[in-house]
Amino acid sequence: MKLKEVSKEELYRCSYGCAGCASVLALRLTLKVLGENSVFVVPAGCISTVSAYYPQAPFFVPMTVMAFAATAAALSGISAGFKRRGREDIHVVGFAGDGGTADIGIQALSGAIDCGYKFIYICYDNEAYMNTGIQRSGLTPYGATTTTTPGRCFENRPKKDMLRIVADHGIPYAATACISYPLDFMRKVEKASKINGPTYIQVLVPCPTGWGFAPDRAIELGRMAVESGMWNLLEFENGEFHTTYTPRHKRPVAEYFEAQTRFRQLSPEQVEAIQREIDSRGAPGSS
Amino acid sequence: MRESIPGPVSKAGTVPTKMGSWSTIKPVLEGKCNFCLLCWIFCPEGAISQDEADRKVLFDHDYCKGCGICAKECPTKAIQMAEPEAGRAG
Amino acid sequence: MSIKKYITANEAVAHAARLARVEVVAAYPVTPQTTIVEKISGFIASGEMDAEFIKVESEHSALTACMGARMAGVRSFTSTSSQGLEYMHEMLAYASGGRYPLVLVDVTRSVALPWSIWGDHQDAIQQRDTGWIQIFTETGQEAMDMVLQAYRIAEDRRILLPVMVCLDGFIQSHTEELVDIPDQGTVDSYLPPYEPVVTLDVDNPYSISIGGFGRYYAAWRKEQQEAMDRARQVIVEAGDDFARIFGRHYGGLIEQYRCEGAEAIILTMGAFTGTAREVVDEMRADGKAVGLIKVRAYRPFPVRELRQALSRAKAAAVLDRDCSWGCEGALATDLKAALYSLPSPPTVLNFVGGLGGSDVPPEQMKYMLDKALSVERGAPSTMEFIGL
Amino acid sequence: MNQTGHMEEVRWHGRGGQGAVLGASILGSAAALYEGKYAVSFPTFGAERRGAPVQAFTRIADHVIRSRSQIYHPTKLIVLDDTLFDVVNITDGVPAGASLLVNTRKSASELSVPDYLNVVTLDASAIARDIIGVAIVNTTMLGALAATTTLVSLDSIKKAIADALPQKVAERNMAAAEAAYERVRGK
Repeated sequence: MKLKEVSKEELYRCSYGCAGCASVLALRLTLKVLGENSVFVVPAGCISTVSAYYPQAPFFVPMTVMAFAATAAALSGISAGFKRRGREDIHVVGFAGDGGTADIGIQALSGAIDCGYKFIYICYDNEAYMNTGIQRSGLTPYGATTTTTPGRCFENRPKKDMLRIVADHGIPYAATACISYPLDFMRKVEKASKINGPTYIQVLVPCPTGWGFAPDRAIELGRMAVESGMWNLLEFENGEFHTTYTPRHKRPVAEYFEAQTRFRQLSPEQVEAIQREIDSRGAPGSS
Repeated sequence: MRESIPGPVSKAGTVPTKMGSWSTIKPVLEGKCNFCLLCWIFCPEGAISQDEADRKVLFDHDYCKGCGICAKECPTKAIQMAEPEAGRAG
Repeated sequence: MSIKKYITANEAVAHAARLARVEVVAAYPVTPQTTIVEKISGFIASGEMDAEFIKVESEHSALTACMGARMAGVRSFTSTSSQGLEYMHEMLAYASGGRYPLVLVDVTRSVALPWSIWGDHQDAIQQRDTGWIQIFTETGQEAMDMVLQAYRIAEDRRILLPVMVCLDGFIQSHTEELVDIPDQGTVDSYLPPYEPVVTLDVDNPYSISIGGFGRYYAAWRKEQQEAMDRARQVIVEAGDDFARIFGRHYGGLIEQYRCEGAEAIILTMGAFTGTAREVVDEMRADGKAVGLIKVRAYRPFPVRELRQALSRAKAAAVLDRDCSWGCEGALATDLKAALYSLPSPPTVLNFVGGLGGSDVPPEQMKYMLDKALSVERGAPSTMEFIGL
Repeated sequence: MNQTGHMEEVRWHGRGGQGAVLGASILGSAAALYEGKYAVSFPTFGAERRGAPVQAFTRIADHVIRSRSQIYHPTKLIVLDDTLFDVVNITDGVPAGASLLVNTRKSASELSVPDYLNVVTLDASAIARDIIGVAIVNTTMLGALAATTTLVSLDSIKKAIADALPQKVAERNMAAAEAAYERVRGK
C-alpha cells in the first residue's frame, strides 16, 4: 500500500472532535480502507460523543451507538444477522476506546471472540477515559497521571496487554498499530477485513488534551512512543506474534515522557527503571 | 427523516455545522509542496485535498479546525499556520 | 393442521420462537428460563428451525446481540429470568429508546438478595419503567400464543417497541399441559415476514440509536409514550386477529371473569389467575358477589379498562407478587392511580404474596376476597403480606 | 371444589433420580393425549439432587384444569421408595378414602399408614430390575396404577411411555408396566 493509492473519499467528516484528535484520524483512515461497504458500532466514548448528536451524523456509512459494555456483542448480533441475509461481504466494525475495550467491554469482547462471527474490532487507545475528562483505564501506562491517578498517585500498574489477551482466545488475527504509521495501520485493517472471523486491532492515538501536548504534535508523540519502545507495532496470526516495524533509531523513554505533561511527576530514578524494563524486553510474545 | 423513522436516527452524512469555525489559525501553503501527501493522510478532519494537476495540496477551510498537524508533519516546511484573512468564513 | 402436545410452557414458548421464524437467537442460561433455549437449540440441531444461535457470555450481550440482529434486519429472540433480566436492564432501556421491535420472554423469578431461584414477579416489575410493553400470561398455551402476538405488536409500524412476554417461573414454566401447536402455514398467515423500518443498510445509510440534546431527546421520548398509548389498541387488535385465525382469545389488555354485579374483585397477573378462577367460582356458588380481573398488559397500563371494570365494585383485592419497597405492591399503586378520577372509587386492598416461590393457595385468595367484601367503599387502603 | 366436576390429584413421592417427575409427566400425558381428559403435571420446584426426597404432581379431570396451587389434599399417592416414610410425612393432608400405591417389599399392614387409606403395595423395584435392568420404578408403578384405578388404562400408559422414551428403552418400560399391571390384577 502506498499513500498515492489510498482512497481520496472522505467517509467521516465534521465531528465535534477536538482539534488534532488522533482518534478521529484513526476512524478516517479505517474508513478509507473499508469504504462504503462497512457498518460501525461505536460505544460510549470520544467517538460516539463527537459523532452522534442529532441531527449531526458525520459517518457517511451506517453506524449505531451502543452501550459502553456492549460493542462486541452487537458485532456478533449484526454479523449473525448479515449472515442470515447473505451479506457477509459487509464489514462489521466495532470502534471502541481503551476503557470500552479493556475495562467495561472486555467481557463482551471475550464472549464475541468465542462466538466466532466475522467482525473487525478496533480499539482506539488513548490510554485513559478522555471523553469523561481523563480518568485512568486499564490501558493507562505505568507512571501516567490522570484525574483519578493524580500527581504522586500516578498509575502504578502496567498497561494491560490486550493483544496477548485476545491472542489467548485463539483469535484468527490481531494487531497493534499507531496512528503515526498510517500505512502500517491501514494495511492491518485491510488484512483484518479479509479474515472470516473475529479480528482485533489496537491503534495508539495520542490525545493532546489527555496527555498534555500541543495538538500539532499528535503524530510526533505517537512516533516517539514507538521509537522509545513504549509501544510496539505487532501482529498476531497463525498463533504467532511478530513485529511489523522496528524503528531505526531508538529514542530514550525520557524524551517521550518530557514531550507531554502526564509523566512529569516521575523522578529520574523512576524513569531510569522504566528504561531498564523496556531494554530488558525480548521479542514479542516471548515473555 | 424523523416523520418516517421513529427513534433517534439521522441520515448518514448530515453535517449541519462545518467545523472550520472552531479554528483561530489556518494552514496556508507558502513553500514548495513536493506532493508527498503526508499532510493529507494525517489530517484528522479530511480537510486537505489533492490538486493532481498542479501537484500540490489544497486546504478546505470550512473543515479545518486548525490543529496544525499538517504544518508540523510537512517535510519541506511548506505549510504555515496563519490567522485567517479578515472577512473570511470561519 | 395444528397438533396437541403435552408440554411445559417453556417448551411451548420455544415452539413459538420456531413458528415466528426467528432467525437469530441469543441467550444465556438462567433458571427457570433455560429449558426454552435448550429446546430451541434442539430445534436448530434437528433442522426444524433455521436460525443462528449466538452463545453469548451474558444476558447483557444476549439482548445486545438481539438488537444487533434487528439492526441487520432479521427477527431475533431471547429469554431470561431474574438476575439475567436485571443484568439486561441497561440494554432494555436501549432497546425501547432505540425503538427496536424485540421480543423477550421473561420467565419470572424472584430477585436476590435473599437469594432464590423460585418464582415471583419482582424481576419483571423492576423493569417496569424501561419502556417495554409487558404482558403477563396464565398458561402454556397463552404464553405461546402471546409470543406470536408479541412479534405482531412489536413490529407494527404504529408501535416499534420491544415486548416482554412474562410467564411465571415453575408454576407455569415447568408445568406440563396440553398445548395446541399451530402449523407453520397458519402462523405465517398471522405473522408476516419482518420488514424493518431502518437497518444498518450500506445502500441507504443512517446513524441509528444516536443521541440528541434536550428538545430532541424530549421529542423522541414523547413519541415513545405515544407509541405506548397506541399499543393499547394494537394489543387488542393483535388478540382479535389471533382469535379469528386460531380460535383462542384472551381478552385484550384485561380479562374480566364473573365481574357482573361483583362487589369485590380480585386482581391478578400471571398463572395464579387460574387458582383465582376456581376461588371465584366457589364463592359465587356460595352466593358471594365476587369477580376476577386478570391484568394481561401491565405496560401500557390498562387505565380506561380498569376504571370501567371496577366502577361499580366497592373493593378491589390486588394480589402483587412483587413489592415496590417503601411503597406497596406495584399493581396496587398503578390501579389506585387509574381509579383516581372515579367519583366514588372502590377501596383498594393490597396483598403481597407468592414471593420467592411460595404458593398462593385458594384459602389465601378467599381471605383476600372475604376481606374485600367486608370493607366499605371509601375505606382506607391497606397493604399486607400474606402467606407468612 | 369447583363447579365443573371431580378432579383427581396425584402426588408422587420419590428420591431425586427415581423418576417421579417423569412419572407424573407420563401419567398426565396418558390422560390428556389418550383418554380425552385434561391433565397438568409439575415437579416440586427446586434444584433436583440425586437421592433427595422429591415430589411431583399430576392433576387429571374431565374439564379444563385452572388451579395452579400445589396439591395439598391428594386423592392418590404414589410412593417410589418406602424409606421415605421415615423421612417425610407422606400422608400429610391426604383425605380419607384416598389410595396409596407403594413400591415396597413389605405388606400393606407392615407400613405405618392410617387405616382410612386404601393401600396397595408392590415390589416394583424387582420388576424394574428384571425387565428394564435398573430399579427406576416410575413406569412400573404406572402399570400398577392402571390396574388399581380407572384413571388411565394400561394401553394409554404404554402409549405415553412410547412418546416419552427412546424406542428400546420404551419397550422395556412398557413391558415392566404391563408386568406390574398383571401382578396387581392377579392379587
